Amino acid sequence: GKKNNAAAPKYIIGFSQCNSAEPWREAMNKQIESEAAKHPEIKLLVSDAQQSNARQVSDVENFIVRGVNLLMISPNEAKPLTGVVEKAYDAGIPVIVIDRKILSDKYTCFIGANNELIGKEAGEYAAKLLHGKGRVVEIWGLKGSTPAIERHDGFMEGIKNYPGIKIIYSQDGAWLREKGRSIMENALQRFDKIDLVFGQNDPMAIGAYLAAKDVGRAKDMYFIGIDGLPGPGGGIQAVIDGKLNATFIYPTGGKIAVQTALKILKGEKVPKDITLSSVSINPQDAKEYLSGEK
Amino acid sequence: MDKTYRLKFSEREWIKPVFGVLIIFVMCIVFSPTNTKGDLVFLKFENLTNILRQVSENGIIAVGMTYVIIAGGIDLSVGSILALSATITAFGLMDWQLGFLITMALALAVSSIAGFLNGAITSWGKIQSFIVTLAMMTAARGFALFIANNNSRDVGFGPGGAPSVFAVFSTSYWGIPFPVFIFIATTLLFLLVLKKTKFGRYVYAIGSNEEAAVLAGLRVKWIRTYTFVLAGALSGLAGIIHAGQLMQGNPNDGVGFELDAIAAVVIGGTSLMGGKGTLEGTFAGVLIIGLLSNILGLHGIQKDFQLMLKGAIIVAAVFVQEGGIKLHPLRSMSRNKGETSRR
Amino acid sequence: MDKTYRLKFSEREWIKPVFGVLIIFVMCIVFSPTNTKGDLVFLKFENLTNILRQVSENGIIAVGMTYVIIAGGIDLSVGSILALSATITAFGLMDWQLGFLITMALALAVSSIAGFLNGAITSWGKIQSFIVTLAMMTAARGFALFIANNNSRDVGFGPGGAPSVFAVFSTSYWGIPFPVFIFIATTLLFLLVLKKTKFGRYVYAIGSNEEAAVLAGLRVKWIRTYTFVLAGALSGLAGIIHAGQLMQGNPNDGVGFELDAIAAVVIGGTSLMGGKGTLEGTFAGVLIIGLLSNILGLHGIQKDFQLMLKGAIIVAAVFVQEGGIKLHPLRSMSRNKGETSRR
Amino acid sequence: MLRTSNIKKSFSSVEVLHGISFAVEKGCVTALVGENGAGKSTLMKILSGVHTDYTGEISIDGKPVFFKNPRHAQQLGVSIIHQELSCIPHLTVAENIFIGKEPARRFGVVDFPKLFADAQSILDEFEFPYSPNTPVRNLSVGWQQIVEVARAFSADAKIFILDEPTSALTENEIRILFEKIRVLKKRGKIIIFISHRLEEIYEIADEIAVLRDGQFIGKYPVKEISRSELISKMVGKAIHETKQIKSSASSETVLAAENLEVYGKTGTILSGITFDLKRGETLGVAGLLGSGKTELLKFLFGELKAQHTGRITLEGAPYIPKCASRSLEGSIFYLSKDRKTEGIFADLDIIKNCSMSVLSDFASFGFLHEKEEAAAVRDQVSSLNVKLESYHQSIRELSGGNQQKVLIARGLLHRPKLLLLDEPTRGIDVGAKAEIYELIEQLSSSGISSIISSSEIPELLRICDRILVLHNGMPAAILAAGETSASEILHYAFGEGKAWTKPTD
Ligand SMILES: Nc1ncnc2c1ncn2[C@@H]1O[C@H](COP(=O)(O)OP(=O)(O)OP(=O)(O)O)[C@@H](O)[C@H]1O
Ligand SMILES: Nc1ncnc2c1ncn2[C@@H]1O[C@H](COP(=O)(O)OP(=O)(O)OP(=O)(O)O)[C@@H](O)[C@H]1O
Ligand SMILES: [Mg+2]
Ligand SMILES: [Mg+2]
Repeated sequence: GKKNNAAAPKYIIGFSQCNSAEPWREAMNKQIESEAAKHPEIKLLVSDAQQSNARQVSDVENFIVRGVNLLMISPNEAKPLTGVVEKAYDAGIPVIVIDRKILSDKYTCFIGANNELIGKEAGEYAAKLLHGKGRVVEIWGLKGSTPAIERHDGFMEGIKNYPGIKIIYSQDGAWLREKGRSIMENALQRFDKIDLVFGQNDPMAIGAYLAAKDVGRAKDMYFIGIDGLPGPGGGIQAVIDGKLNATFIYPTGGKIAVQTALKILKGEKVPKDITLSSVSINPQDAKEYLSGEK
Repeated sequence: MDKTYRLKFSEREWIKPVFGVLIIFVMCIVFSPTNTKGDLVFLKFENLTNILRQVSENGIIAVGMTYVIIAGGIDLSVGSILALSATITAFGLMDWQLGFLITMALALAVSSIAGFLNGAITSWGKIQSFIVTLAMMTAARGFALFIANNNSRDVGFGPGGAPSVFAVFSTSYWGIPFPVFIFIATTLLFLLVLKKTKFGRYVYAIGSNEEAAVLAGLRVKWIRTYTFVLAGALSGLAGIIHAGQLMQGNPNDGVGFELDAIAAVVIGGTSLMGGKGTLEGTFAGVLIIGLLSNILGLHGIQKDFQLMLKGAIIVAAVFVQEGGIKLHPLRSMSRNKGETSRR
Repeated sequence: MDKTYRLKFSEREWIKPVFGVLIIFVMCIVFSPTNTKGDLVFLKFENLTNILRQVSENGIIAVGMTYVIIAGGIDLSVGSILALSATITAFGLMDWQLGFLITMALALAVSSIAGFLNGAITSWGKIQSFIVTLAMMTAARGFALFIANNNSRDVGFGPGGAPSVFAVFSTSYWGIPFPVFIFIATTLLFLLVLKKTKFGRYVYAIGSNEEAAVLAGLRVKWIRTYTFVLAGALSGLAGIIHAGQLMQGNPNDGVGFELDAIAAVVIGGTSLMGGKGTLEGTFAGVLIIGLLSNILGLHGIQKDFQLMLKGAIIVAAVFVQEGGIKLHPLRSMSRNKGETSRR
Repeated sequence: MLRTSNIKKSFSSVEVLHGISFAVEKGCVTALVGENGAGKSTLMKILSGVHTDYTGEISIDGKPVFFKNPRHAQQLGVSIIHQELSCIPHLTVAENIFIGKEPARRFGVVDFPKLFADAQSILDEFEFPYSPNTPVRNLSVGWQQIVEVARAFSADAKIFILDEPTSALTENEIRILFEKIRVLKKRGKIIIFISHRLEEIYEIADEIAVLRDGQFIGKYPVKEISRSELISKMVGKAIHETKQIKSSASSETVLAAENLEVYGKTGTILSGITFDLKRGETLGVAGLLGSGKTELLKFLFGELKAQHTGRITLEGAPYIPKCASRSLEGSIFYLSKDRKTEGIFADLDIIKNCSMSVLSDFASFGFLHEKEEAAAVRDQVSSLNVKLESYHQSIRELSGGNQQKVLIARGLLHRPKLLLLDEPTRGIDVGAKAEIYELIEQLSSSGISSIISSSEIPELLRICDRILVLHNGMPAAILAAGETSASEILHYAFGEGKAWTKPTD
């Protein structure tokens, strides 16, 4: 919903989101929108590139022509968006890049967490749960996308020292709960013994849990996800409900982004890189975390 | 005069797709991986019911799609309507606390209205259904996002949550998930309607020759509209099941479902030109797609090979049905008799 | 030959879509946001060239799609072929170091072969093009992923990188991006081919009445195949441009492009039944889609409203062209003359 | 010389040609006659490369040939007009005429000025009223037929096969067509002409070949075989061609139109139409191509969707034609002359085609009683002597004439009060025609009125009580069938007489 304040906004901020169809990104949008709503002096324009580099280039072009005072962008992929972000920056528009970097230093501020690090934490946590030995199913995000590759690499890094941990099955779940579920169904048929499921995001991990629960095998294995979104459908709640054994908060940075934007617009100096740290959520501390969040 | 008709066998259009299913089924057995005990994983009862469950949504949507396509139209909006219905289901149960029956009724009603709009604009607005349903595909998703405030809604039980009867969609009876029963029942019911009722007959007629149907006194516009209403309603039903299986109403779900459903219909031998086709065939088409995904999934084949294989197998399956093995002696000449099949 | 005939039939089919573009264009001006200086943002030269650049890939693909659809087929594989071509372009320039010309030739050749397979299997395998190209849509993407080893490949210049001439695709001349020139040139060339050459007329013939075309001695199978080759080649060309604009070959790109292209063709007044349509119309259809996205994007409207609006506007645009304003006096008569338009 | 020897052809194991051997000479018009379903079209399709799965041999001038496909047959000098219209609707008249042999410049660019000029000169001979630039889909069936004739005649061929080219034409065009045939004959071409109108055959043919049930019966010089002999050769038994059928018109008016004007999008289609139709009466509509016969019938059925003025009454009450389903509810049935695009459901079987308009009679709660349905259809269809393999066979497998009979059966099943029949005997053989005439006689004696449009004037004279002659959408005369003649009707049809004065010829 948009509320128009009586005072005309002074600044237009264009936010180019690469894909709003994922809960994590939608959470980012929500954070940005609710933070922006607190500041009547800004008018926020949001565009959704629906996972297409080309469309996101167009979105940014539109913002440039529109004459936004600041551009926030969460790029779909680094290279394809580099050119148009540079173009905006060269046109004198301050740019905040969120979550995924571009291949150039022509931006004002980068805010993001490190996927590889989170993957590694997840891997280490898995090793701990499994006591260094076990059979793992990995459900990938969209094959070929950077976060999927980074989370996978991190996870492998985390279990590197435990040769007893084997990935016995991995499939592309395209970040979708529905895919997570059907992939897990196949895995359950194929393997009588599965010790842990690593979903590269929470929805896929929850999907896998639902599949295992339906055949009464959910108790036989651990489920780990990533994202740790708050709210009733998020990963934290899933940990509390016992669906997931752990999730790792991958912060969206939406709130900080808007705050940083305001600073930039007011002419204050901001750091070039803001790295957000991840928090691991397990059943012990999930409840506290959720109430602390509120 | 009506001597035992020599062509009878070959007139059973659905034999070919069923034959296709059998071939794929046998191939699946041959290529099945074995589990640690040495059993064929593919043939396990659980795996077979899994397949049925996995295809049940597509199967239900494909039933409506078959009607639309036989009547000479196409419906691209089914995936969005599914998402809309799933979203309404989740919100109806959780936020609006409407209870089980009213929520279901609401989801079905909204889906049917979307279908009705598809049909009415196509019929009376004289716009190709491809465009109308493409617009609906966009608009229905927008509406779902609007309802959900761009979020997805999880369904939970317990106080303040959904009534426990909603768990039926993720329950199995005699080892068979409930959605499978709905899928089979829907297929059977509408198979009867298509074959045995006036309405079914009219659907074929308007797809075969719209002009002649008008002159024969059929209310072509209404009949076409009903097919879209049916497709909308069944997508809505699939949406309820979707929400029930994933315990979530997600306005972003169901992307690309229209292609799966159309593929099932076409693999099942229905021509996109309209006028002919069967629901038995569609059922077979749904199974072919399901079996294929299952066997490739069981092997955990990498995505690139999986996609290449899938493409090749689909063409091969249709080719075996259509050309390679000539079960249908009339095929080759039927071309000369005014049947310009859409290529 | 200045004879006065008893009846004159005006047949400027393309007037309607062009009329549609104009309406949308005027609406865009009316609803254009203004920038701080008070100028209409929509009308800025930069914005207009942006629009053309943004639609150029879809526009080029839609040219090939128009041929395929007029000939009575459909091509769902264009998006995947674009991805394949873009991937080959990136790898050819970077990893395989083939140089500019050979890389381009390779990308176009592979795309054309994919198109040829589409056409040949459709024609000689006697399988509906929907299925064949659906399979190709799957397989070509699998092949692209295979080449790219499930990754995307960035293109860079400098030593060990791509030849600098490749930068042409992201360069503007007289303020107009190079891809726009390719788009316009392609449209004009194939517009002439469609209108003026035997091949073009045969494309109409086989889509209009395949059976009659066979009886008239046309090589229907080959003509159909050529349309698919053209669609493949042009998707390949769009893929090269895609890689050139984004400086990346990404095997996951181009998803859903087939719907955009088909939508442009159909909004442009071409019937999915085949036999009629124009490239002027398709050009208009491409612009309508582009203008719509642009104006909605300029306003930064929320996604849910944006989708709902878009759906409504598409239907409205087509409706104005087709039904509301009757520019075509013969419309209703033609219904009686053997033209059963697909709904 | 074109010779076939022992040609056999089966459709899915049903043999329809049982060894046809015959020869046709150059410079001679050979008419091929036979009942519906005798195998005429099938044989011609073999001779033009459409069917290739036959046994036997074809030779031209003693050299054996095998036509691989229609294209190949064309290259070997065969030009054919198929029985079913096979124009390409979305191309222009000129493009249709020259399809596959367009004059072209470099890069395959068509020389349109030449194309149109060439087309125009051919069309002029047929007094074709439209521009060669008109898309064929906008033409009435008759003019489409002319386009096909023009296409066939524009080919530089040795063999011309004309499969019922005249079924949609009127006297005027047939006269022109015959002139062209005579020219070809003089040039020594081989011409095979198929028609169910015996008058025509006696006018143009030199020799008559008879086919019966897929057997070749014989070839006879036209002068040596009388009409009744010919018929009994075709049918296998003697048939009495009914003379003037007996009138059952009562004095009660069923349908009346007064000064009816119908406006199309480009102008007036019909004007000044005034007539009345009595119960049991059969009113004929005659006129040249484009005179508005089809339009009148379609308008009365409610499917022309055009503005009109004037007064129409149906059974005394004012009547405004709305749409097909309303008209059918009011027991008005219309049979289109365009069988393929407005008649049959090609994908459906005979039963379904037949019962489409009356399904409610066989349904309870929407569910069909297929047995009752089949029985009713069988009753009706068998009374029309349709040649079929099975009632569950797709209608597209029937010969053209038999398809027509199935459509007539559809109308009869509906138990209409008023029949609007546009060329009801188009493509129907002599025997069946006689049956249909009898049928119409029966119907009118049971109080059913009909309006029948036909391009065959002798037919109208035989079956109608009165004949309305149209010229350019205006009534030129209403004549009592018993008191007029073909030449009088033609006189009016050409627009030579001004309205109601009795002609002097
Ligand atoms: N494609 C087909 N499939 C099955 N049977 C066919 C097919 N085409 C023709 N026949 C059958 O072959 C026989 C001969 O048909 P054909 O069309 O040659 O008759 P015809 O002499 O031209 O009749 P008409 O005077 O009605 O045109 C008929 O019994 C018909 O049913
Ligand atoms: N497509 C059309 N668009 C506009 N007017 C038409 C069209 N077709 C026919 N007409 C008008 O209707 C009049 C009569 O039509 P039509 O040619 O069908 O008459 P007809 O006597 O039934 O001829 P036919 O024997 O060819 O069927 C024509 O003179 C023409 O003015
Ligand atoms: Mg025939
Ligand atoms: Mg007519």
